[in-house]
Amino acid sequence: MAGFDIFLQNIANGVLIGGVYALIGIGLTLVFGVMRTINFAHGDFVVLGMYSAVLFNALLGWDPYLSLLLAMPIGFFAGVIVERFILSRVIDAPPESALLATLGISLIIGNAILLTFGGEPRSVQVSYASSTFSIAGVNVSMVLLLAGIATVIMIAALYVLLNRTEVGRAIRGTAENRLGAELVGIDTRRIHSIVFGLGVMLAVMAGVTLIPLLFATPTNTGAVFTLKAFVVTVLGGLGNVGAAIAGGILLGVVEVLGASYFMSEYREAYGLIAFLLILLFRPEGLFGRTVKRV
Amino acid sequence: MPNVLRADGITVKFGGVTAVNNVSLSLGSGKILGLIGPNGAGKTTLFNAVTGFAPMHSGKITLLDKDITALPAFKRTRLGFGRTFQTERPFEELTVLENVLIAAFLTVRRRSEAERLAMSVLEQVGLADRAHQPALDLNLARRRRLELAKALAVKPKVIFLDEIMAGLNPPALREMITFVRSLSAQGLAVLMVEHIMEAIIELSDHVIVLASGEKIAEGTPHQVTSNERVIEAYLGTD
Amino acid sequence: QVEVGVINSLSGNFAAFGERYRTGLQVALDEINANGGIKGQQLTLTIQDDRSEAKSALAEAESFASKGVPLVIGSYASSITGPLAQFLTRQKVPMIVLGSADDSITKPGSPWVFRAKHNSTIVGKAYFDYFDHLKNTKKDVPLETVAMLYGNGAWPTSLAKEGKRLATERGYKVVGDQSYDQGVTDFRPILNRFRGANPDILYIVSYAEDGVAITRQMREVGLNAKVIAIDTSAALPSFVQQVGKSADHVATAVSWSQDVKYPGAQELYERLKAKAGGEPSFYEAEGYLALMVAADALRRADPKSRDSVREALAATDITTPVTTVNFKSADGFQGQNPIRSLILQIQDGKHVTVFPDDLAAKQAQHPTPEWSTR
Amino acid sequence: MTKHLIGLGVLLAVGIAYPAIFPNNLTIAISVLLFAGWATSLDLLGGWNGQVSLGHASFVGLGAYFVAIGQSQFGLAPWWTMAMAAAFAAILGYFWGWLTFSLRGPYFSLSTIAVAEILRLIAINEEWLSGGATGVFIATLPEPFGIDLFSRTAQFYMALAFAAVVIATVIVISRARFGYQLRAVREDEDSAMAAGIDPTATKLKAFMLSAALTSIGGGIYGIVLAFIEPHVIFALLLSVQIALTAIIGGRGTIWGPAVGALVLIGAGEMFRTTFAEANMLIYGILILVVVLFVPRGIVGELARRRIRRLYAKRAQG
Amino acid sequence: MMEQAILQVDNVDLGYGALKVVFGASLHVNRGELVGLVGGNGSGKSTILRAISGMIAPWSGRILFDGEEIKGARPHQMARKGLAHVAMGRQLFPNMTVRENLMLGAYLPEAKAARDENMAKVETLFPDLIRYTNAMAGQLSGGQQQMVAIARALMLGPKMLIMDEPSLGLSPLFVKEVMAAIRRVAETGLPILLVEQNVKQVLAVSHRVYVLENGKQVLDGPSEELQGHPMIRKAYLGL
Ligand SMILES: Nc1ncnc2c1ncn2[C@@H]1O[C@H](COP(=O)(O)OP(=O)(O)OP(=O)(O)O)[C@@H](O)[C@H]1O
Ligand SMILES: Nc1ncnc2c1ncn2[C@@H]1O[C@H](COP(=O)(O)OP(=O)(O)OP(=O)(O)O)[C@@H](O)[C@H]1O
Ligand SMILES: [Mg+2]
Ligand SMILES: [Mg+2]
Repeated sequence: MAGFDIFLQNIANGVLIGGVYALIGIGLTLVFGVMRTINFAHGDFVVLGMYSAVLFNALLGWDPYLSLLLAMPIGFFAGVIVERFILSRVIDAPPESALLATLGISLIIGNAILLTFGGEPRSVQVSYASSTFSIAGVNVSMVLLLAGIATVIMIAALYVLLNRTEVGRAIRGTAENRLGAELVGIDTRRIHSIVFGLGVMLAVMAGVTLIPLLFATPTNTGAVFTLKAFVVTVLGGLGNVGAAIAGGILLGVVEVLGASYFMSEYREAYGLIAFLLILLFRPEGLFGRTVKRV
Repeated sequence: MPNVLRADGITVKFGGVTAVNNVSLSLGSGKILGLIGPNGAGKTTLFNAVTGFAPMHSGKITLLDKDITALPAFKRTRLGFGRTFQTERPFEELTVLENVLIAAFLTVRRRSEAERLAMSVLEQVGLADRAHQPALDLNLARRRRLELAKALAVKPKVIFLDEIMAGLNPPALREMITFVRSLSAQGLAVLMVEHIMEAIIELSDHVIVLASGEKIAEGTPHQVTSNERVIEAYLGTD
Repeated sequence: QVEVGVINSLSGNFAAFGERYRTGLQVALDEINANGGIKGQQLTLTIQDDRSEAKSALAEAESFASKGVPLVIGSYASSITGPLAQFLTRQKVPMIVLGSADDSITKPGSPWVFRAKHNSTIVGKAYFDYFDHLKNTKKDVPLETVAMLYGNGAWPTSLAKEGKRLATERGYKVVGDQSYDQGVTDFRPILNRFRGANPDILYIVSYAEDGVAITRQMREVGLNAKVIAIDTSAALPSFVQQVGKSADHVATAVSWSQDVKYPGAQELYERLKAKAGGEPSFYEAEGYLALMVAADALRRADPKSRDSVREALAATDITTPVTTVNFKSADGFQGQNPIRSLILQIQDGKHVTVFPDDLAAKQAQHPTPEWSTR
Repeated sequence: MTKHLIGLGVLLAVGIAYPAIFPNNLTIAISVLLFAGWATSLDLLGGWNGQVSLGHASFVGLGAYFVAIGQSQFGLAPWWTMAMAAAFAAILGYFWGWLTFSLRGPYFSLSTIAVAEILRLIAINEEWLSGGATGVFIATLPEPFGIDLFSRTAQFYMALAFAAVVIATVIVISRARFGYQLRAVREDEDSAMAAGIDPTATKLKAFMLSAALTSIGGGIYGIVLAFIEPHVIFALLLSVQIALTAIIGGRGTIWGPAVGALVLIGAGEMFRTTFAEANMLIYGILILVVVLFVPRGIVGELARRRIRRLYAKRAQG
Repeated sequence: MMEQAILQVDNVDLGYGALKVVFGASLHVNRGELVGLVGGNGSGKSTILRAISGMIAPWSGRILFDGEEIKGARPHQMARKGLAHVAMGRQLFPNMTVRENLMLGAYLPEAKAARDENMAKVETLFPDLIRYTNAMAGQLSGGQQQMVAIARALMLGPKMLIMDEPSLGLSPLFVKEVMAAIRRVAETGLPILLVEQNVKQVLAVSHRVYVLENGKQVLDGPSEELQGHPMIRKAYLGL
């Protein structure tokens, strides 16, 4: 392959893997944007999604994409329950408390999975796991493309939800000013539950979608996903759901180009450096906006 | 008498909006300058620009003949500015005394002395009996006085008061007016934004009227309150 | 009653291995006690979790040391086993390494630390012996260039280092040398780079779980090589399950396998399988091995005297279904058993021992066909 | 103030007697003391100054590496290398802070994760600098006054001294001008500026001090482990554990982080030996229980209740 | 009188933490009535409003809204029952435009049905709003924000309005306009409970006034009567 073809291939890979990152990140963006909680358990919910796909595959022989039908609603309700019984109780405490709570949740999820499934890495073998097709000389991985499509659909759906629906407006209002939202008649507790439910649902969905591509282990993978999600979220702008996709793609391309043309051992650092640069020059993220007044 | 503070041609823009347009002012020690104008006229923005809390587009600020235009806010404080915020901003998790102590530490290093200074300022504003109460629990009038105490404890030469009288009931208002007068009597230069005309008229030596970021009138309280444009834009007719 | 202390990772990041080691230890324990224990006394095991953290392992080691156990077995990760070895040496408590394979544990080593299982020098040599062997058996298939891909953990790094040393020593050309950090496993950039270099041999040392993604993506980007070796990950039974047909032809080094031509290996496999309730691997065997070595030494020593236990360990000379054990000091190592590593190849979805010749169950299938033809 | 000094006296008295009473439980006590010291150092920045760092393992690692490499490569005694580590940590803290202090709240915390992860990768990949991924041993140590620094008793006293020094530092600072500047910046940066405080300078000083103190504890930890691997010593997990300790105990309180260390490490050890595989699960539940019932941390909640009670009495009476 | 009261506060004690700040306050607002609540700073006026809109729960006593006791109702439930609260601190959505703020004011279904109608009303009451309808609420000056807050409350199409110092920080001209607007709103029959420092204005627009001192109710009666009350004249009108 000529240099330029390889370059194109790398860009394509970066964009595709960026779609994966975006998928991992959007739930976190949403939760952070509305609840101002750094959800350290986000990656563990992704892992939980992966295990749910493993479980459905083992018990019912389902393809991961089929198990989305069950896993997403379950994820939503799990999120609602966690919010109701844990996070809603620390909402008025200092912000560190919520961080602590999510750390606790993270430990509980990881170790509950460990006790149920054991520590072996798990994955779901699908026939299309390594299949590719090529467009204009560029190889495209089937699973990555599927994940990318899922990302675009989810983000579009969320965008519509947030900007075109009543609930969406209520969510944004709650994010901006909780008391103000209550005063206009928004049940902000319910909104928080819904938002966290959506966040977990998105995490679970990311996990299910990614299982043909990756693998899950109970305790290590969660932190890796959480970290990626943070980076994506900040790159795009906290709370800006549409920007998660830009953040994800930026991260993917930066990492892939860095690993392809530079030192591959620093791959994880390239994204973090981009993350720091963005934070320094645009603290509100690439597409974020905030109003600050003295 | 020499001017303590001079601000020349202050212009502040937010995006495309000019919030303050080419406003100048000067102030001598022991004098009170009143700043009035409709809501959104740019009074707070002008305060912020002069005290260093909002970036200025153009203009020049001198304090005691020293050009401070390029200095950050905290350095201006060290050189002699004290300010309050329109929405009070106490250090909520600390006690009233500690709030003032922080400001007092600017001029004295020893804790015992700083504490003495802070207490004396609290006496002055009438909060001494609340010294050990968490600042969070104060009511509006007391929060205002705390805000004032913090501004005074840095031993300023110029003090900026942004609507410290809004929301006070008449007795509290009277006390505040007397208090501000005593400040200027001590030689402080006072710059105050107020919508309460009673206070402006009673206290100000000179009044500047802003509207839409422009200076539309200035003069003695009597002059500006009888100014047609001011009445139309700001005071209204009874 | 003789009590042996075990420090094992049952929770935290290394729990997957801890579970397997525990199975092996228990199979050995049953066997030992069924055969009369230690000089007629029951052997008991106290297995304590170290949460995959050095500080907990050290706290436990202190408590074992003060309790007077004759020896301690532990642990998996080198970041835990290293400090443990240092501490137990200073406390003069004999220690048998459970899982850690890092050279640094027994090199320079200490008179108190013993390892019956392999290390990176042994494993690296096994791989290159295997490559040499393939080169010699099929002269028409040139094997000249190697590309290396490895995680940045202690084990992958040291095995890669050993590989690089051996490659130059034996006349292979290293055409790719890339390490990676644990992340969302996307190896495409590296694999694409390798594709440009067109290596004959892929020498891959992954974190336990990454081999699955590497193999799938290798197929996806069409990276072909005549020999593909993936350390650790490919040895796990789950590897075959998750990679499917693409797993075939992949080679991996282990300390033990069920079809190795050692007496009792097959029977040990059955017992491990029964205890584990699933497909066992060499990890279980290593757990078994550690305790068998301990029991042998305890039988020959006075369990009340750690000095005598240490001496007995140093004089170990036994044959087990896992390997023969004989702690030599050679090549700068101390207390290291010169175990023979085996090379397994996955053939039709099964792990088969293919090297060394005298222990092999079958011939290696060589060369690995291109992805497009399978 | 006197109350806290008495507390410090009690800590020292109990500490000095401890090895004689529990000679076989020193490792765990060392962990408690080190975590107490680290969490207290972190809290100087996180609790008192409002900048929660999730990257403090970097400084632990720095201290451990200075001691290990100084000893094994250059034969430098640990007290020299610890001093060097503290100085270097302060410098690193300066640049780190300079880079990230324009960020507020959660953005700052996230940025610390990023910087710490980059440092971890450097420690792993730059073999010439750190010995690389396979780690470094401390094989020998000098014996000042004939004290064997490898003995747990000696290490215990080092850890005790470390914790005591850090806590004493915080006690002094809490009453001093600097302590109030820290809190002012935490509460409201604009309001702090209006009081003549330079928020960036204040945060930088806090970061440098916090980093330097943490790295000294890191040096002791290096000696305790005698073998360090970059993956573990620079791990996000360790950073999170340190922050967790401070928050559970009560951020911005003098004794909170130390109490947090005692509770978390004590409970962790108890769960580990009693619940086997489920211990981390139970540990997670414990964290949730603390969050739900004492959201401001153990000492934080006690302090708050006391202030409220006092004040309510005064107002009513 | 009892049946027609839309709001009735019966002998409530209120406080924060362990601190009691309101002692046995009682008041009521009849339909179509504009009632003022005045008192010194810190006397507990805002606290009473908070209790009415469900932000805090009474320690004892009860509050009835529209004939129903509001035990444990939260602010959004009170909004749903038709109570609009213009709170202290304005509580706007700072990163949304003024227009979006107003739209959210009409979040509840009934309010949405009448949204355009209410919007037109608001625009006639506050013609200035139109000028900055596309500005972010957080960028407005203090006074501008206050207007948006009142406008947003009206967008709810409430059965009753409670206001906490709506004139706070407004320019004199605007204080007059807002007071006039409040009077006009009241004339439409909407009951209003108005907390204000500006006692003169309150007495001028309201039907009845309650006076609170240090958490205790000290005086109440029709506005015309209180106008001449010596205590009011002394403490609140500064005469
Ligand atoms: N950070 C900002 N971004 C954009 N616009 C701003 C910002 N700060 C102020 N403005 C605009 O500048 C103008 C002047 O505001 P300012 O707060 O100075 O008014 P003010 O005279 O103090 O009014 P008030 O009496 O109501 O407090 C307003 O139109 C406001 O919207
Ligand atoms: N969140 C709170 N926590 C503790 N105490 C509070 C709180 N809010 C108010 N208080 C106290 O309750 C008392 C009554 O306050 P409130 O705000 O109801 O008074 P107000 O009559 O509205 O006064 P103002 O004219 O100042 O607005 C005051 O002493 C105040 O300090
Ligand atoms: Mg203003
Ligand atoms: Mg009030």
